[in-house]
Amino acid sequence: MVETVQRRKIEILVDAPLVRRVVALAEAAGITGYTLLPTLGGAGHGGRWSDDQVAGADAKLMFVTITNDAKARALTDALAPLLQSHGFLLVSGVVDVVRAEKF
Amino acid sequence: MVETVQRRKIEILVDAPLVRRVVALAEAAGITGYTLLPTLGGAGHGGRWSDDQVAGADAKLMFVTITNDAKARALTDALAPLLQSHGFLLVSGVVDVVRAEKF
Amino acid sequence: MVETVQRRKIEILVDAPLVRRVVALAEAAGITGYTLLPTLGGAGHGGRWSDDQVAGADAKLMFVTITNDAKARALTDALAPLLQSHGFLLVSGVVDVVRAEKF
Amino acid sequence: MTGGFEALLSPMILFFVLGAAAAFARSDLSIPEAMAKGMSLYLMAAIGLKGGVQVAESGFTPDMAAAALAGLALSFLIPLPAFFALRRFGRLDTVNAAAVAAHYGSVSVVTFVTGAEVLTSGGLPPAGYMVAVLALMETPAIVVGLWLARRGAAAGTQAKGDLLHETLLNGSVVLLVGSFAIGLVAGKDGFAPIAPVFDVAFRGVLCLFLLDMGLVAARRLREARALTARLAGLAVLFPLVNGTIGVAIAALIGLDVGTAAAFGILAASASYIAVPAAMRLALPQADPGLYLAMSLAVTFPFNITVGIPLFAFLASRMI
Amino acid sequence: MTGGFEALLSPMILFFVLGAAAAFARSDLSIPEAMAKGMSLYLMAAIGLKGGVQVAESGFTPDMAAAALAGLALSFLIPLPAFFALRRFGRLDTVNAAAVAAHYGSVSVVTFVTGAEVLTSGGLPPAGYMVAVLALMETPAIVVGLWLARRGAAAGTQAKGDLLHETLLNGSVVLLVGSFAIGLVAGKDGFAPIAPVFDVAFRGVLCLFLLDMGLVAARRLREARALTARLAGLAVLFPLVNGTIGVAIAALIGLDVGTAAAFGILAASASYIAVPAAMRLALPQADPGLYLAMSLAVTFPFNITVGIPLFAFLASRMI
Amino acid sequence: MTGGFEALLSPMILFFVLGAAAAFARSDLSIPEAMAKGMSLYLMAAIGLKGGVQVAESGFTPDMAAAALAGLALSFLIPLPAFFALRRFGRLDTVNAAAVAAHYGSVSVVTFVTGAEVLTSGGLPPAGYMVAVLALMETPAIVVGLWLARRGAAAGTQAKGDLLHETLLNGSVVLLVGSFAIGLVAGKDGFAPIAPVFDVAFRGVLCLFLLDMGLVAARRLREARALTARLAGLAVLFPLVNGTIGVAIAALIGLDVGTAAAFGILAASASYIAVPAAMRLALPQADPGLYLAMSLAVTFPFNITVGIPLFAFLASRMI
Ligand SMILES: Nc1ncnc2c1ncn2[C@@H]1O[C@H](COP(=O)(O)O)[C@@H](O)[C@H]1O
Ligand SMILES: Nc1ncnc2c1ncn2[C@@H]1O[C@H](COP(=O)(O)O)[C@@H](O)[C@H]1O
Ligand SMILES: Nc1ncnc2c1ncn2[C@@H]1O[C@H](COP(=O)(O)O)[C@@H](O)[C@H]1O
Ligand code: NA
Ligand code: NA
Ligand code: NA
Repeated sequence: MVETVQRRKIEILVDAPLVRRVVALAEAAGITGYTLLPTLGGAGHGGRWSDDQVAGADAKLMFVTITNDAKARALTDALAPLLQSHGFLLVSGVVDVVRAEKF
Repeated sequence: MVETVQRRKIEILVDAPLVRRVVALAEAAGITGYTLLPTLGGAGHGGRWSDDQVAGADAKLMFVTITNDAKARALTDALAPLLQSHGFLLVSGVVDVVRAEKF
Repeated sequence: MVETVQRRKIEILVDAPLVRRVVALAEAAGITGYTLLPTLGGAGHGGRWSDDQVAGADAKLMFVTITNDAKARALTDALAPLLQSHGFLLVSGVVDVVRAEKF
Repeated sequence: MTGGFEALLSPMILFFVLGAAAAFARSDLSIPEAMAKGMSLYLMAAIGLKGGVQVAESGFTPDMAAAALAGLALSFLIPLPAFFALRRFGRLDTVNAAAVAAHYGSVSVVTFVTGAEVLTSGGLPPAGYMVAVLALMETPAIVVGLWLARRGAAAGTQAKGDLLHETLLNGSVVLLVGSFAIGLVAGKDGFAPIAPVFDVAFRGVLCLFLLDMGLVAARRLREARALTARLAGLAVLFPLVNGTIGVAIAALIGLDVGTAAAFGILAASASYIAVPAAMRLALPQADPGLYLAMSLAVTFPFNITVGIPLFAFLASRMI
Repeated sequence: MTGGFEALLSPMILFFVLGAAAAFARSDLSIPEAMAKGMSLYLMAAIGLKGGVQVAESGFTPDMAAAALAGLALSFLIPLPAFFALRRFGRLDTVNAAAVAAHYGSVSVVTFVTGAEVLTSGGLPPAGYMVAVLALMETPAIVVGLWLARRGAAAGTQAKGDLLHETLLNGSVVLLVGSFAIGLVAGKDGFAPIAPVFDVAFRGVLCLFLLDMGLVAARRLREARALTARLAGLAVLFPLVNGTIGVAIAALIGLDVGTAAAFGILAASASYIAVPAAMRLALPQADPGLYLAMSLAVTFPFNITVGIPLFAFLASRMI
Repeated sequence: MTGGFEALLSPMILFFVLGAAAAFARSDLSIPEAMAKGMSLYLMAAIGLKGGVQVAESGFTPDMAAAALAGLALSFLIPLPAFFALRRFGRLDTVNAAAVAAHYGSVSVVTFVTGAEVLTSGGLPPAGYMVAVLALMETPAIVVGLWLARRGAAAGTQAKGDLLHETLLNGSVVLLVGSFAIGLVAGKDGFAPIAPVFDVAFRGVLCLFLLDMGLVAARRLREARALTARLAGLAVLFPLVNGTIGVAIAALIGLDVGTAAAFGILAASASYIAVPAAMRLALPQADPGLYLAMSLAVTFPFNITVGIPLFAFLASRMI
């Protein structure tokens, strides 16, 4: 039976033009592994949106990273002030991973 | 250190033509924020499927919402009777969020 | 109020050509239900990648399954030796589901 | 027009066969879904435009009214015997039988388009107004199918307005009808500058689309758990019977050979876009694996390879 | 050239209307995003190439320099009065007013392309160098917009290099300028073998793209919560005023009718690709729902349907 | 044919350069993946069809058999010296050296296609059967590469059937061979109605595809951590040596200048579709970042810009 350890999974919904900035903040927090997922649309206080690929500012991506508590905290603290103004959505939760040293 | 609170993340796998109905049920439960993710395919009791974009009834989307326990419960209760007949898949879990008032 | 039970959600990031193999291992572990999600890119020890659809070996998919603890363990054990060599990423967590018998 | 069967060796049909063969051999060949959807939209816009331009040239004729009425009647009526055959011989429950029956009353755009190309290259182009007939035949069967389903059991609480809306304003219907109207307004002169895309390129794009249809149909057939031998038999019988009736009616109302063959092809074809989308909404309990297997994985390939030349032949004999 | 308004019945414009109508009727018609993006890239490459080839033929002329200077000046200056109108009459805060103002100083490629097609089919083709003017006008307004925003308040910590980079190397700018350069190098002979794709097919693809733009603009209008009546009014007033000024300036510097009309269309148009992307990066507090609603959901449709024939008419009167 | 180097100023090559420049400058220009995949499928279908039609015209010739045998032999043999060079000079471990070696024994469809266009516009069209030779050369190198990898170490448990299947029925191989067969059956007359899409539009689409390839290759080069100077050197040396040998063999077996140049281009080219997919499955321990960096980010651009004119020149000297 393989051993598992607990890590944090952070998911951030971010506008496509701002992804580079989130990646930079993650790297500053010591996070080097992440995966980007596509999205189709959604709704929130800013109304509905759907990715039409025509307008230059309307696609959103999901930035996902698995990391340890300390780095997760560092990234969350770095992003918190931007959440409101940049329209980011940040969610985190506990997950089990196999290769502890990787995260 | 930013404060986080616990909320519920609900994920619902739903046929594209039925998304409007799920959104309506979510709004009836008081949920106004959600994000839609694309899927590629899968398998279940109904056999395998993959989104070929040719047939009019075979694409599925992932409806994701972060909300509080009460609204999560309301949406789950509203959807439960439809899960079997409509082939929905509903999963929920605990997550940590930053801006508590938003959800 | 509908009753919910706890199950495990396993997410595996896997190279497109190897998806068949993961599906086969999942079936061997008794898992018949799963969903595949697309990804756009990411970064890890192997450097950055993004799905350009031109090279034959660079697209990754997210394989997601909800299952019970025993099957989750069986799949994790079967995959553990491949994680490093095949560049898979495996994450699991606890979720609540409605129709217990389905998973 | 025995030549109909020669069409089996045209690149269009051969690409369909290539796709099907690749899928059966479990090749990983696949067309990106966005490209498939894009080609499907293109084909609908192109056929709508071309039909509209032709009607703008020929004007409205009595033929056209007769064909439209006959088409409407067939779309309303075909689901009834189909329903009973599916219940009795096919052993389906009420809801599934009704859902499948609706598919056969409605029509398949790509089957029509392929048939029209085959007929045209055989020197028997169908009349332009058949695009309008096609559009008219898309939805009545849905109404009948739902009525059949509701008779059996209280079919849950549907938002009726929602459904009517979804059906009449289904993307494929809107694009087809809208393009037809644009073709009518633009006429031959307005169409000329866009003809390189919508006319000259048409057959080449159709080849690539049929390659995808071959892949999709064969993959679906391989995965079709719900498809019994009886149901597969019905999925061949329905186009044979409906298509023959279609050609006969067309002959009766005096259509020319090419147009009559196209009418038969419409009657024989089964929907896999508008009707499944409507059924998923209105009869979510019905199994999409079942109705798509029948219409897309059996009837569509049958019509492309056997049905089209057969109805062309029948039409040339009856008229 | 009263004929400008006849263009309203050309398939291009009718497809735009079809898309808008479908979206207003809440049809589920939609173009896959990858296809929309692909068509948008194709249109930019094609117009860049064609402009470059034409300049390779005609050589550099004094007209060209005059038009370029005038275009640059307009892109720098238009945001200033627009900003004050948005603050006073539109009641926007500094940041949002600055963001919106930048959009109107910049330009819309598809508006220009549609205008050029309408003018060409009316016998008044604009000069090839207008593509270079278009490229020049894309970015200056962004600089002015940011300066306006910063005056008001410390606008946070922007990575300046990042922004300059994003703006000057925005994909659409690079593709347009790059294709223009390739057209210049290739000339008429080098262009001939690729003309079937980039020239002959151009108008047909534009039809499908305008169908999508109709859908996108109308959907956005329906969802636009932030759009007040005052702002909608400004989104119509801006193109009217800017376009008229543009035509007048073009007449003063001695451009021909078609080129002057195209110049007016550029001045009237508002960006919805390069500027929103830059604003999202540099002024993330500004509401994209607002600036996209104005430029894409109001000004774009206005220009496509009213602006283009209007500025063609004005140019034919003034010159 | 010194003119080969003039081809560097053709729009095809310039679009490739534009893409690479945009990526190096970190522009956000990008082609939607679905569009890139779609164009890649289109190019394979088109070249297969055209090759088949040409062979249907010319019939089977002894030349063809000779070229096929020579191509097969090269695909089997090239990996052996490449493997040793990668082990010794490149300092790779057995598994990675074997994986890379397989790429160089196999071929790149787009390199061939670009070369064939350059040769054709230089008045030296290669023979149609070279498409069949291309298809034959895709897979033997994979077998040799795996054999090399297994010699060194027990390479884990592979489902052998799985792999053979994946390799022989790789989507690109199936589409190429299938389209070639369709072209053979259809002949010139059957091809005529679809020629506007598969022939006339070919070069324009190739321009857009090479734009994407420029972006992809340059981005990959920028991210390529695993690429040492030695390996980059080998990625230039391999095409030089293999291409020269290819041209020489072609001269020996008596092929004409254009066909010999194309043969050299095939030998020089390295796979980036079929082989990486097979390697990911059969040798998952090998680093895809490494073999794709070499074949796609170094060898491909080298062949497109230097290799093609060079082998054309060599062929014109040797024959
Ligand atoms: N910590 C992480 N969180 C999320 N995704 C990751 C993480 N590490 C790796 N990945 C993903 O897994 C892929 C392979 O990882 P690696 O084997 O480290 O190169 C990366 O390209 C990412 O897409
Ligand atoms: N509660 C939520 N659950 C999931 N996604 C959300 C939620 N609230 C907002 N979003 C997403 O975040 C985007 C921006 O939210 P907002 O800033 O509220 O407009 C929305 O368009 C949604 O895609
Ligand atoms: N256990 C599971 N885990 C993840 N996805 C599932 C699971 N079961 C079903 N699904 C998804 O839900 C769809 C419908 O399931 P079913 O109704 O069982 O055919 C499947 O095609 C899968 O995409
Ligand atoms: Na029918
Ligand atoms: Na402007
Ligand atoms: Na080679």
